[in-house]
Amino acid sequence: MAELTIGVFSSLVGSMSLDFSFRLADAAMAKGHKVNMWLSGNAVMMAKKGQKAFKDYSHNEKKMMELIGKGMEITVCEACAEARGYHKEDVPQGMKRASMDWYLAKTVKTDRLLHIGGE
Amino acid sequence: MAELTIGVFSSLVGSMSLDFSFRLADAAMAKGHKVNMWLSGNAVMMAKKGQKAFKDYSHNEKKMMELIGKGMEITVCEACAEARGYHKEDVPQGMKRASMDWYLAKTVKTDRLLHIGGE
Amino acid sequence: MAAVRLLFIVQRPPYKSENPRLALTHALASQTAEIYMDDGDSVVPTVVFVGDGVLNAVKSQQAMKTYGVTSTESHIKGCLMTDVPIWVCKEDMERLGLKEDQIVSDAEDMGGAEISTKFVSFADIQKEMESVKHLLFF
Amino acid sequence: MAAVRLLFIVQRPPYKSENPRLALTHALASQTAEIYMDDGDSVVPTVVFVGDGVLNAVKSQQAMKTYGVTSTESHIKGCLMTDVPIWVCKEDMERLGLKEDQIVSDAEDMGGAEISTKFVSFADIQKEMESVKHLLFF
Amino acid sequence: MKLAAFLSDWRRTEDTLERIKADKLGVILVGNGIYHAVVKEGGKESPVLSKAGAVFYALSDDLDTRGYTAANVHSKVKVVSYADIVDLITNEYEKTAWL
Amino acid sequence: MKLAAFLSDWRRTEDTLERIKADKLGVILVGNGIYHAVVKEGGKESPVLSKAGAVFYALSDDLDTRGYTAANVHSKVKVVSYADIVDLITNEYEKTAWL
Repeated sequence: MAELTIGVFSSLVGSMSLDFSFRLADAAMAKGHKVNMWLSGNAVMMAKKGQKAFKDYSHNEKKMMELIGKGMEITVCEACAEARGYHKEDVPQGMKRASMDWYLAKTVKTDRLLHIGGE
Repeated sequence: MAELTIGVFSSLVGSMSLDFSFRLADAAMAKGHKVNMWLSGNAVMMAKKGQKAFKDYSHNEKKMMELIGKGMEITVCEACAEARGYHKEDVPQGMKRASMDWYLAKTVKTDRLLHIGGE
Repeated sequence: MAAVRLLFIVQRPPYKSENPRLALTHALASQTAEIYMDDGDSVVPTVVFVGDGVLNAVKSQQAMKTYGVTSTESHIKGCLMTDVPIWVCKEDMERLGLKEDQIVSDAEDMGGAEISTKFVSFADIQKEMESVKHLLFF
Repeated sequence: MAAVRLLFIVQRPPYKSENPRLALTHALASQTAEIYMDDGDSVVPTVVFVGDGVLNAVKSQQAMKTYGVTSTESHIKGCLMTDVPIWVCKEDMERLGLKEDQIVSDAEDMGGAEISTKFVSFADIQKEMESVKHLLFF
Repeated sequence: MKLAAFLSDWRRTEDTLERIKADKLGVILVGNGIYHAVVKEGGKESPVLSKAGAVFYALSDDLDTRGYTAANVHSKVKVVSYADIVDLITNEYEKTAWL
Repeated sequence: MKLAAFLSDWRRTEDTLERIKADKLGVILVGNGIYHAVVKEGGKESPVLSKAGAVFYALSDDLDTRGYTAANVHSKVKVVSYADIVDLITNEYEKTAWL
């Protein structure tokens, strides 16, 4: 089994790259792989709990919580979050906030890195 | 003096279209024009107070509060905000939350509409 | 007392951005905007798909099944159901190899709509851009 | 115990997106990532500007004066100060009409750096893409 | 119609500007749109600048931000401030289009 | 190198794919990238599909989302699921590039 690290920089509603990332993570974990996820840039929009699940908008909080429950490690960029007014008390349970060095460190042992660095 | 309505759909950090919008609003008000602003899509990121003013990130909260103080009307899309987990208690003082009909209604009397409908 | 005409112009494909969908929901809001207006005032929207924007109007979008999100197709039908005109540029359809039967044209599965999609040339869109009060590009 | 090499590849112009800047701040974080790693492990980054990405490296950016935001130029200098290699693609500079003296090449105003910007061909970048462990495109 | 069209991108993904007609057309280059005023790709000026009958403007703050000045700007393009843009859209043009 | 390159855009703003070389190259069309597999602009197939030596994949969920099915897809392109993509990047390719 492999270790896959996904880095995402896309907004919650928009390009659907975040939807893609959570679905890919789900498929990888279903095959027994270990998955780490790093959210930076506009992807830190996941670091605000209590997102309403309207049908008109991408909604990933539920899927994310499931994957965390199954052992996915997920960390968001702390500075990117604070710049958007997201504080510690906003963080969904099981998500970590850290500096970019968390992500850099993950690249050492991970077998594959999928870095989604565009919107 | 004219009435200018600006509709913006761009994220807080990213394209800098929000920075552009607040500066244009500032310049218009300095000339005595009335300005209304509608924030929808990712631009509802302005509807979360307490954004840290890091030098590495666009920061518009201070400028926005100044313009509100000088009489700018500003309203954000309520559903777009809730989908992102922004609730009533997050709203900066003087900002309204409403449905899109607020914006549509403004187009009747406004002399000019600048609709920034891209990221 | 005024009826103000607005043109919503969608130039980009769906799903890469939320904005094409927001064009439709904003146009639809014209129906309920009276509460903020003076008596007798109203807004009259038209939604136009041009350039790559015509890809928004391709039929059989399964966004709800795949990602749990309302499709742009459903929003187009919602507009047709409430008499918001939907126009699709013929030249761009031809350029992208799209036939009329591939395009969302009515809302029969939603109980039927009074109006159906109009296939127009860019010259018609140009005329509309000239005659409306405000342009909203997405 | 491993020194893992990473290539940060910036292909798009600055300021339209936060991401080119985040490429630089992420590369810089390699300096402090040891706290999360096993003894002896390390990451060794290189930042490459290719395509329209070379516009990120144009000198005299006034983003702090105009918008109160740290310029991409400052971040490039920050990398040079801490020995993070900065490469700029020569072919793309030529295509966009940029001369070497228009490009951020050192950090003298910040007290000087050990290293300076390298002007490389795409063939060099290709070789680097082949030899690193992971690619990070922005 | 008298139209002020804003361009904020360098690599454009629409061709609306090429197709649109206006009796009076102002093209206002903002954000990364300013690259149309200062970069000659392959030695050639941006195709945007060949739009017939248009008057061109570039926002000085957005030039400065990206390391360019009025001295770099194509002779067809007038450098303007935010205050100038306010005057353009309120006095010179009747409609706006952010493409 | 064995590279899996993801394309998520229809109107691309980079030319990296054209320039990059790989001993083994997979191009995975996701998001709006799927239009390269189904749209023939002006009757011609997307230039992306002419990348020499590449193998092409398109994500079925992203085809379905946009109103297309496997029947619409260019014969060069294989339709894949999320699970297939996991296998591709863990077994078939060593590095990934999201362009």
